[in-house]
Amino acid sequence: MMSTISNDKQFRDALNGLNAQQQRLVGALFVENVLGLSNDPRVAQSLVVAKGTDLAEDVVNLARRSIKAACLEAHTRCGADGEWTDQAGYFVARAAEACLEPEGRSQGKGAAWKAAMSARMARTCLAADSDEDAHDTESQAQYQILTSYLDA
Amino acid sequence: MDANELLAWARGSGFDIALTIFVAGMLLRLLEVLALGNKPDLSAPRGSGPKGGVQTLLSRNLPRKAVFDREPLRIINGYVLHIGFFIVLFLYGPHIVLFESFLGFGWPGLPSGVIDAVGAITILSLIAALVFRLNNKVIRFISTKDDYVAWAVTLLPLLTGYLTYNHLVASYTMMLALHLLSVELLLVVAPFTKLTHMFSFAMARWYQGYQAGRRGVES
Amino acid sequence: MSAPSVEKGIQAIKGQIDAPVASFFSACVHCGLCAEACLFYTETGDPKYTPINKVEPMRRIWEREYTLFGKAKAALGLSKEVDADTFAEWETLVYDGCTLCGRCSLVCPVGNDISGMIRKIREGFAAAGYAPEGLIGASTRAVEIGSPMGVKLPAVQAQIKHLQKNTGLDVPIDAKGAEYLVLLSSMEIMNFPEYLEAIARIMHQAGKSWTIASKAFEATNSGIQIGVSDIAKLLVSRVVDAADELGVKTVISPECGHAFTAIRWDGANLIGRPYGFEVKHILEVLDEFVKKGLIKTEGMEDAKLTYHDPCQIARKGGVVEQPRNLLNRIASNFVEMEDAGEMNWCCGGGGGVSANERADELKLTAFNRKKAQLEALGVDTLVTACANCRLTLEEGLEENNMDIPIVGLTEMLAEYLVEDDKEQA
Amino acid sequence: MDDLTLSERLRQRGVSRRGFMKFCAATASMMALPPIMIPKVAAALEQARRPSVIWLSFQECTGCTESLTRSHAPTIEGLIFDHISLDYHHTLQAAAGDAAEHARDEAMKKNWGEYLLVVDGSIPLGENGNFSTIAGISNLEMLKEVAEGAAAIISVGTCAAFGGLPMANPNPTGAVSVSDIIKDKPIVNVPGCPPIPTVITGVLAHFLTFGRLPELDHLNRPKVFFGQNIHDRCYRRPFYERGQFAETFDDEGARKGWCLFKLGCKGPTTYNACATAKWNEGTSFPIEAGHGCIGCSEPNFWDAGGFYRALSLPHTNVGETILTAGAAGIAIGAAAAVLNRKRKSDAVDNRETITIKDLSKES
Repeated sequence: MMSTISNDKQFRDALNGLNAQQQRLVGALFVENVLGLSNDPRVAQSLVVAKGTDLAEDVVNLARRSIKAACLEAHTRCGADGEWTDQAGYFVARAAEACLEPEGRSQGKGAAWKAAMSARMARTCLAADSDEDAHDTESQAQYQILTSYLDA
Repeated sequence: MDANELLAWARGSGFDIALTIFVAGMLLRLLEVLALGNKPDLSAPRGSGPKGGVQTLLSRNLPRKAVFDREPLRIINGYVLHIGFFIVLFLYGPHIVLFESFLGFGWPGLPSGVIDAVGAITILSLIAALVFRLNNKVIRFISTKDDYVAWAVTLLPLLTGYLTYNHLVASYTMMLALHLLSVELLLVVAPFTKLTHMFSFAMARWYQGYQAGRRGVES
Repeated sequence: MSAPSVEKGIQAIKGQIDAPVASFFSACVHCGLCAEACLFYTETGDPKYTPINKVEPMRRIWEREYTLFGKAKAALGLSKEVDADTFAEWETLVYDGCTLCGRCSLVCPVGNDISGMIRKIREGFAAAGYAPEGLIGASTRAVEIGSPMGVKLPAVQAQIKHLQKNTGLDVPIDAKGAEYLVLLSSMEIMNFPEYLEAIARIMHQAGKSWTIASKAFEATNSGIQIGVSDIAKLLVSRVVDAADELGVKTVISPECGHAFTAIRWDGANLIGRPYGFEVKHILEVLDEFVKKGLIKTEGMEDAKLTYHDPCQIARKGGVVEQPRNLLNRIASNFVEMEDAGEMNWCCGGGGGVSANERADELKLTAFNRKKAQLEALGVDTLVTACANCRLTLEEGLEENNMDIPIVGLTEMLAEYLVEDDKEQA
Repeated sequence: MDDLTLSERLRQRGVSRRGFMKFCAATASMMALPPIMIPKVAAALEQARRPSVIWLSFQECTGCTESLTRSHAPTIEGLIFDHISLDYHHTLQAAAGDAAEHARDEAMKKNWGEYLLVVDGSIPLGENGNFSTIAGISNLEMLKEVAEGAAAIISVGTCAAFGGLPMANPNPTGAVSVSDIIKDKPIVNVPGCPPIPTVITGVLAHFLTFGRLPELDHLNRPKVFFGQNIHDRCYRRPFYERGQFAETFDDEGARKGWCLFKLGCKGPTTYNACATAKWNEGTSFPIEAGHGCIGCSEPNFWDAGGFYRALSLPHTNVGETILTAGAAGIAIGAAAAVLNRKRKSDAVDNRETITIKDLSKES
């Protein structure tokens, strides 16, 4: 039984301990936690693939391309009037994209950690217009998700 | 007006009028440009403006690879055209005598035969330039009457000069008269066409080079 | 304040014509080489995108107003006027078809700064009411809200809180006497928040004091892109006032192209006096820190990658060596694309083009130039240093289904910083 | 008037048949006639009757006569000159005063329509011709009178042919050339200051041989002698080709016989036979003697710029022109500059500040 995770260092070390498949799965869980912030169906579809096991390469690639497109479309154009609620959707899509990222391209960070960060960023977007402290709640929620996953 | 009278006029008042219009015209254009002023750049400098000016004055004499690869022939032809023109103008004995008469000093020239050959090449190069201008959709699109006038008045002196030197078409006297008249036409037209670039190119390069030098930017 | 009019437009252009512009028009020999350097011509093949043709209206005004010969021709009705049709016809050339990338100015054999002239002619087009919708919106939001994308301070504060949670590092706001004032572009705040996090970690390791100004966190300057010096002056004054108020030594321009031009080169001229502080691009600062050993990196990215030179930073900003120095420290397989450095090709989205929806299709066509460069190289990752380039490149790659991730250089460098023990919150 | 033929007279003077044939060959070759023509020339010359020649000298310096009479060295050309019946020549004839004029009237009446009129010197029109008179008759009147009965007129020397020195700027006497006055007679211009003697006798020989004037160019000069410019036939042409020019009259180049273009040689624009026929029986010609050709056989050669100014130099002082033009340019330029500065400052000053409200057309 891992000790409960109470800070990011432990959170990060725990995540680094997971293999690629597990990273993808935990990342998907993180995304699900903030899925409500995005209204793009492609995000949910990509999670199915992320959580799926030993899937055909082209299925993964297809999902990866579709979530990448979703992510791009959710961007706020340069100079366009940014809506933070839409932007939250962008970060959710980005979190989902992180889950499906090919192994070789981690640039020093695990897929799950990147998904977690984007998910938290999605939550923060809501705080942009109001000042309620959404950020902390998300981190705690993520610690819980990881702990319950490790316990299972 | 027989050849001798024509030549006498061309060497006399014709030359005078043309030279006056040329010098006065170019100075007018220069002052009209300078009058519009150039606000000093207040941004923090990284390098020296004048150094940049000089560097750009030289750097633009050579094309950049990226553009040269796309239009090698046209660019090379540009060099043949200009270098040929300068050789014929500045390295031919009789022309040197003319410069010597008002500069006070002269310089050695090339054998007339060589000048003749270079003149021929320059004429062909100028004609090639026209062919390029007509066939390249970009240049045809941006070309104006002024370009074709400038081309013609630049070709005529070379053509008449070549014919005079080789004693072709008419008597030497008549050809020399026509040669001088064509030079005078060039001088008269120059300040009012793109031929002002014979001086303004230096100003343009200096202005851009100065800013680039001051900003420590490639130019 | 009166409604825009053709007359106001012409007046504005007349005011913009100075000795350099006059010398440029006196020097142009219509050789067409500027077109060979302009990706809008090379990718569309349409001669109307020839750079010198884009400033034809200004040439007409210069000739008719400022040369005796031109006035005579005008009196005889031998020269074309500039009227509403001219503005309408040239609007898409001056805005949609030009990113102010400056490549034409660099190849002009007689040395004409054509992109500089396009920046000037936009003053007339904006005054005449022919600026694109997107840019008008962006400028309005920039003036009224403080950022062309409507980002307000609370959003930045929320991001800072997020960052503090992740890294445990503090992001000081309005800290008087800090050595560096860090600016952000809206694109970074909204789409690429990792930039701020990277800055925080870098500054922390370098042990440098820095701050963000609550009244001037926005680096971008829509006034430069739309071509209205009055608006550009208003926007840049915010940064200058904040920097003076906080007494910072250096203002850091972020990973954004035109923002660097606005604050580094145009700012002093817009407000009419030299700054009391230095301005550096983030890459210049990083290069300094690395050279002085203030920050150390470990480990290398082994993916085959190349670097896209944002025009305003490399060609117009002179920041060419620094990114190479940085990349050589953290990437083992860094290859240069053809024409890299100051002659690199534009991404197609700069100078306000990406904010102008009407230009989207043209922008994607222009992207083919960059696509060709990348295809010839076959890299796994593309690094750049401008948020707008990054987004424009992403859209371009997506359109051509080329799967190359793009990352900002500052963000990438931060990932390879030596891991000092981060104290957790 | 004895009616001996030319050959009979020559035999009287002890000229052998062979000597005569050598002369005919020389004449034929000089007129660029093919060798087979030599016997024809000889036959014609033998039969040639003594044509009556009236020589009128107007505003002239007798240089032409000096050149023609070769008083310093009588030659076969001189003999032929004796052969013609020179019925009237101020300098050469013994008679003077009324007797001289009477001799002229006699000759005219006797050979009306047949005689050859040779003129040297230009004809003044100023003071209705009275700048130069002979026996009270103005040159103008005399020319018209004598020309009327002439078979043909030969203007000898640039003065008669083109007006020469007297007509040079400012032309105080209002001098003109023969062809400026006589329009209805065949005229041959034999320009030169003076012309080459063999060119004159060549023209005479042609007239005697063929009874008509030689083929002429656009200035009525015999093409055979004036068809090519000196430059084309100049023996120094290779130096010109190599760009080797003498800079001063005694510099190394001059001593090496380099091209004299820079010293004002007008060879290229001067059409004459000096470079081939040469002077003093083919001894030399001005360029060979180290002096540039001064273009003496061309119209207005006196006013064609200094003899020592190279052909490529304008007559005007280029330096001065540039300075004066420069001053004018600066003056006009300054005015235009003030105008430009004002127009620009107006445009800048009257420009309203643009705010975000002034950007879209609808607002």
